[in-house]
Amino acid sequence: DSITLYTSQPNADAQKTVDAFIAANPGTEVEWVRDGTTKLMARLRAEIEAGNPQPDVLLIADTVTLEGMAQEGLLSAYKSPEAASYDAALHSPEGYYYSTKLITTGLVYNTGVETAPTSWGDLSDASIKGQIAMPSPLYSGAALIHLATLTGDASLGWGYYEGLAENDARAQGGNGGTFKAVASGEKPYGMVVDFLAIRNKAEGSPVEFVFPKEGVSYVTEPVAIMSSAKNVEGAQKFVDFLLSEDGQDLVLDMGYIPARDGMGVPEGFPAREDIKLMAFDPAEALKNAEANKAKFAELFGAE
Amino acid sequence: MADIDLSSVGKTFSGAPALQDITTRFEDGEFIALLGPSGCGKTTLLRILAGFEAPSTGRLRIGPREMANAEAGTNLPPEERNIGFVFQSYALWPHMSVRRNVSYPLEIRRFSKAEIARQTDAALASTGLADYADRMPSELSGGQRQRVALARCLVSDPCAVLLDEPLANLDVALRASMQGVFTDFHSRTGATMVYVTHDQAEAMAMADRIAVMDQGRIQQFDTPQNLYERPKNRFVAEFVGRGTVVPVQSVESGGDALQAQVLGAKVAVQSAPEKGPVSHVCLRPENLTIAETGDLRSKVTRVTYMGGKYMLETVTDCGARLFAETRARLEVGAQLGLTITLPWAFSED
Amino acid sequence: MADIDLSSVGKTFSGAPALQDITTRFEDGEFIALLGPSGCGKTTLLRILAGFEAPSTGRLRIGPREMANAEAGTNLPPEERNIGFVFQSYALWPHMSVRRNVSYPLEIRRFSKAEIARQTDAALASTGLADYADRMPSELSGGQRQRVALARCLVSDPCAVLLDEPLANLDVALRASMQGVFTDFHSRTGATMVYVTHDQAEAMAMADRIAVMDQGRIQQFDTPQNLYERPKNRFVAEFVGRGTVVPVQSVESGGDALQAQVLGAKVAVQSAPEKGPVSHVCLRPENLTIAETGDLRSKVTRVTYMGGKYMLETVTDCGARLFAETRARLEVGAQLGLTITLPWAFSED
Amino acid sequence: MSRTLQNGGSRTEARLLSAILIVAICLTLAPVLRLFVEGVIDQGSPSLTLMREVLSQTSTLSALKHSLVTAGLGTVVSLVFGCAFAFLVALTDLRAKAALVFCLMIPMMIPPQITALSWTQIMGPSSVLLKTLGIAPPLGSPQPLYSPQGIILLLGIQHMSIIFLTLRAGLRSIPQDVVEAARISGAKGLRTWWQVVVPLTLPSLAAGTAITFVTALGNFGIPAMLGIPAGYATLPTLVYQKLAGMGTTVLAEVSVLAMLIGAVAVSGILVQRYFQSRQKLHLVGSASRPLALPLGAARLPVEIALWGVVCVILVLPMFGLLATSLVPAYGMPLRLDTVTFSLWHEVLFRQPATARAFVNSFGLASGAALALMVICLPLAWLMERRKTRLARIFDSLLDLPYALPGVVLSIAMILLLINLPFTEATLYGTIWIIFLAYVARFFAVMFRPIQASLKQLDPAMDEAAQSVGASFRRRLRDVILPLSAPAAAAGAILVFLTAFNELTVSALLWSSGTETLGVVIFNLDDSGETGMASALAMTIVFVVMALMALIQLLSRRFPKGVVPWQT
Ligand SMILES: Nc1ncnc2c1ncn2[C@@H]1O[C@H](COP(=O)(O)OP(=O)(O)OP(=O)(O)O)[C@@H](O)[C@H]1O
Ligand SMILES: Nc1ncnc2c1ncn2[C@@H]1O[C@H](COP(=O)(O)OP(=O)(O)OP(=O)(O)O)[C@@H](O)[C@H]1O
Ligand SMILES: [Mg+2]
Ligand SMILES: [Mg+2]
Repeated sequence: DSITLYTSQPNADAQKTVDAFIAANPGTEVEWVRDGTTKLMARLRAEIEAGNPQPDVLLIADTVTLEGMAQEGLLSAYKSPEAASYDAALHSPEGYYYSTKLITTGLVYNTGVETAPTSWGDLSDASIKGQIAMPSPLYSGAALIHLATLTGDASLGWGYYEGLAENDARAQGGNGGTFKAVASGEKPYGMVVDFLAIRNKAEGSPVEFVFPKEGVSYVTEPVAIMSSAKNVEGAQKFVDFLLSEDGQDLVLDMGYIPARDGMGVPEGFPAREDIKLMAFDPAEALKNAEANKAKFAELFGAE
Repeated sequence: MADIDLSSVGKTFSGAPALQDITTRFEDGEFIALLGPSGCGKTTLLRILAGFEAPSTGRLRIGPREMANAEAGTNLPPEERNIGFVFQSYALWPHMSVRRNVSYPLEIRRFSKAEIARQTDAALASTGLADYADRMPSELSGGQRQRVALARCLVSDPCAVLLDEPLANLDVALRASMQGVFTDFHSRTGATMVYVTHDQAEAMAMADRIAVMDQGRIQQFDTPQNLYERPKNRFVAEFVGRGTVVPVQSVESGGDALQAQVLGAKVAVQSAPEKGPVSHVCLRPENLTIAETGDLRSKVTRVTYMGGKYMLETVTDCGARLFAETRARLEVGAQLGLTITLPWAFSED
Repeated sequence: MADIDLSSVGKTFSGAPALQDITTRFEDGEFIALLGPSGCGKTTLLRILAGFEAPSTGRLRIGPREMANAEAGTNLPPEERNIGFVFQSYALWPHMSVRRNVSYPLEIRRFSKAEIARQTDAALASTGLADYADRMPSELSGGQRQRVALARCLVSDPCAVLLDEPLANLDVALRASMQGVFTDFHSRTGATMVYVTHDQAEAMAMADRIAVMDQGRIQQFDTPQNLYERPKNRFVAEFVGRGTVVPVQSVESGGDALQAQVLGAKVAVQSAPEKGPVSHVCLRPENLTIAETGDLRSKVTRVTYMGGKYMLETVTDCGARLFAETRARLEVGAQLGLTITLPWAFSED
Repeated sequence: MSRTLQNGGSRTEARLLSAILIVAICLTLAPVLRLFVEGVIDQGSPSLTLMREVLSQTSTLSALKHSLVTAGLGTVVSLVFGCAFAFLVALTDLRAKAALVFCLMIPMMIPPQITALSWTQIMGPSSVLLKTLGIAPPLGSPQPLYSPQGIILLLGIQHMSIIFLTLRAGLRSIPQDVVEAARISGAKGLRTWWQVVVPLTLPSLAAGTAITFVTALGNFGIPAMLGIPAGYATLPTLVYQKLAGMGTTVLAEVSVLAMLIGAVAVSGILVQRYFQSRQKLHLVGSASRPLALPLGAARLPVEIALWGVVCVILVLPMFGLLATSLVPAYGMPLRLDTVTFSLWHEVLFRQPATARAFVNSFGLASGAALALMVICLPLAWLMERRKTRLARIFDSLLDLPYALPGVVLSIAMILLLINLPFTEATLYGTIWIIFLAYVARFFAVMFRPIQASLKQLDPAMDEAAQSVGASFRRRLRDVILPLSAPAAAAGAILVFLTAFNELTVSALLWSSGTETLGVVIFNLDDSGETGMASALAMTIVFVVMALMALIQLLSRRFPKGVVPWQT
């Protein structure tokens, strides 16, 4: 009895998750493949195209992608008993996918700078012109969600991005690149996912992470079951495990904010109540994805 | 059995004909020389015989097998023809030592180690290369390379051997000894030999028959004596030996020889009676004797030392250029009398 | 001014000497031929003259300049020597057409376009290559390639020209016309010419002086006549012409010639008086007359057709191998009488 | 004499050619064809709407332009450096050639994204090196490499070893006397080079240039690291951008873009072939000595100049890499008290995937090199002798799998091989799918140098062997292989080195247990372990160094000219 899992969790985290699942469900083996979301999706697309998708369960970066797959009928709906402990915004109403953690995107800066930013708006300040880096929504799903969230916010909107463009903000590839640019001091200000900055800071990198006062955008590393799953029962067990308290403890352990209500936060994070999440609708985001990208490309002169 | 039969073989290189309508037959075991000016198609003919080149027209048969047929588009590959080849450019394998170059054909034939060593040593010795066995081709002189190519060809046991100017870079003494090697090889294996050379003396000394080629055609295919003494046309007469061809007038038959007017003098000429009326004669140094009383007055224009004798280039009063030989040294400008004795006459159209 | 002065020049290839202690002088404007068996070092000598190879010992001077000095380790690069070279291997540039191959030296000398075209056309015409000007070297026959190499060398205006077997692949007629081209070139430019050939007739016909080499040394350096008629030692006597060297007994001086016992017969011999006592004579075909009355009885062992005449290889009763020429065809095994007339005698140590 | 046999040769040869050709086509072109189908079939019926749409987007056109510019100019940079080094190493009496050649091959040993990384590390404000030297630019100053120029420079450096290796093989075959003939005609210095030496090496030079161009065209790592931050997309990064999108037509769009890259590559190859069509340089097989030029008094200055270049363009980034691997966290300066080997220890001895990846990559790289040599040598020779229609078509298309971005090729491999026809079996998830992908991808890298050297081979070499009765197999083994060995070795080295740390192809094809080194390095870097990634990259360099030492020990057993650092 075995299930196949495609995940974009970092290697060590994926290993921990699988080990814990097996410990909790003896007798179910897990074959797993770990890679970046883009590559996993490319692989999966090719497999689907060839008519032989491999995974039973997906545990990957964002809800928008899964929303798209659900609309194509590639996912199977499952009402997990654990869903009750989750905010309704964190899973699809039909049960196609469930968020497992909160990865927020906030502000980061190199400790070598003079003034620390506190809000998104601070990045439009002309005094730091040319010193800002951020992930590009053209290359990163998380960044696209970030873009959708911020432009959907009434007080920020596209006007905010226009300001950034004016301030010569550079859209780096992904979060890794952005972080490096900030840590190396090449672009001392940036927007980046929380754990990257907080963990590296703990290890000695010269950076500081800020939860801006307007709130943060977030992605949720949702889990979903393929409609082509060969081992549906095993897959459901896996989903239940991830959503269970044990599974969420694991998330906490790895240094992320669990999605389940009533869990703690990892070290270095403010209390969960103090983290303000901005509103986000995956279906809307999916619908606007192409338009958002096009507009972004136009603003930032991405050729 | 390796008689070679060519029927209307031709070859064109990107439009230009290199060989035209060659129909001939080389008998089994014959020693044939190909003689002809540079670029007349000798190498091309050999390459077709060997199978490196497919003829554009015609058919080739060696022994009982049809080797190439332009109509049918067939061409047996060289490695299945069992023919030896000495390349004009040597074509030694630069990555093999001299010994390995020579022994390679034997390796292919799966001889035993000892046998290979014996035959290789023999071939190296007969070409005077024993001391150079372990050198690489790039460390040899031109003549030494040529000898390696020879040794490589002669070491195996082909049914026919094609040699493309195999002695061009060797000195007289070595040529003579190599000619001996060929003759030995020929009598030992009985292989048909086709030998391209530009050296007429060599061709005449060794060949049973000589094919004189020009512009892709065989002009005359005959024994050395016939070729020299009874040339069929003007080209052969001029190309073989130092012949000057002049027209004849008022030919009369008198006795067993013809009488004709040559450069104003009446002389007896020889000819092939069956070939009909003659129009020209070929004057070689042997046909000319220097005599004070000679009818033909002519002036020496160039004197060349030939080792023990001099070649005189003379011009007669009527402008013909004649070659004569003498032992005495004459000066340029001297006036001579020449007598013509029994030249060969033929008809030229 | 391009007289060439060599003093104790030597060259060793990885231990083996290819050239030893060459000390000699080629005068300005002379036409020198190098003659010698395969591998004797002719090409090596030319390469040292041209500067491709630095001598291992000795010094080389051309005109007023010292070109190479083994002690000082200096060697002027070839491009600064203004010397023409014809390679034994042709060394055509495979990426250039025939015309470009020939015109390239002129391009380097920055002639005008028109001038280049004119001179190139002239060189191509004189070597009979006008029709092949636009071909690539790989589309030529062996002899045609050789002529391209010649044309390329003669087109420019060097002070010395080194030719390494430039006519080896050409037929008699073409050789003769090429020899004419050389002679013209020589008299036009007055360049010193050093000419390697294995063809003695060619060497004698063209050269002012001939250097006969063996095993990396110059054996004799003399005019063609002297070389042929007055060889200095056994090697030269045997190498040049078809000479047989036999020992002489009881030499007496009688009148202006010496009298000596040769193969049992008493004959008059010539020699260089200043060279001291003689020990051997050289017998060439010209020294032998076939006569029924001849003192020397000998038997024909091989008859070779030479075009108009036959070369007889005969063995005398005392076992000496002699070469004689005749017009009549004799059979192998025939008994002959031979008379010896005035052979050349020398002392061999 | 020197003509190709058009209709001569045996029928067995013709049959052999067809057989090998079919195998080669299946290996290389089948995946490409499968991918192509994806682009022109929309919901089961052929349709060109998508293609038209993708091709008319401005982003496509500008990426095409950028690709042409960076690949083209990058090739020029490679040419300049590669040629200079090849000429000097192959023909002159430089000292310490082995070390020099080794340094030249370093760029091939480091995955492009790591190269880019190390360069950005030494050039940027956080450069460990610059910080250590105290000359780091102030915070916020722009990274000069994030620009088209940066991409061009790094592409050029990354690929100069291709030019170097292929050209060196060609230079070895120039006979001395041909150059001597030019010198005696009075041609001096550069003129001899330009008018004689360069044209004579044209086949190898052209082959090297073509491979370099195609490699640069399909390179993802460098434009991704340097171009994306600068908003400068090339075709491969555009492909990646499409893949990161969330739509349903992703594969089809990617397929169209891949075809566009393929078309550019093929036109490059055709242009090269057009210019070379009249060339017949039968130099290999000449018994003349190979060219050798003593540098004389110029030797020391030349050596200093070469080592200077090597230092600046190779050793410095290597140093950056090393420095990064020796500090505990990214961004810390390298000082005596910060040096630690913990990252090395962790990556080499604690992570089980590393050892597995070494075994896998070594096996894949050497296996692919060997398999390709076995296929390419006879195929190239047969194609040179018999120019059939099919062979000519294949000749112009065989670069396709190499030109496509690796991700795209691996998608094609998945599409093709996930369901083996007529069986239940699948290669997907096994190491064989990676192997087949490598064979497809690196076919051109092995084939082109061999083809170039066979073009230069004097046909008389083969004919001489034919005339003594040697069969095709024997001739291949005894004559053709040894004579083209330098080129074949160059091809094998290139394949081995590129495959050894290849990333983009295996990225989608690996699974647990079949990781390759490239994948491991990427995953480390991707999960923020830049230090460990650097340590692993350095280890690769050391391993290759050890391999080269081994080759040096065995060098006497190889045919002449095989070992690139010997003349
Ligand atoms: N690179 C080399 N390495 C070793 N030996 C060599 C090298 N080149 C020539 N030799 C040897 O030096 C000797 C002289 O060679 P050279 O080429 O000068 O002869 P050659 O007189 O031109 O002969 P040929 O008439 O055959 O061309 C030969 O015995 C040859 O084997
Ligand atoms: N590949 C080719 N392409 C075009 N023409 C060629 C080619 N090979 C030979 N030829 C031409 O064909 C003719 C015959 O060439 P071939 O080599 O047979 O001459 P050959 O009699 O051997 O001359 P040589 O005595 O000079 O070697 C020549 O005029 C030559 O230029
Ligand atoms: Mg020929
Ligand atoms: Mg020589």
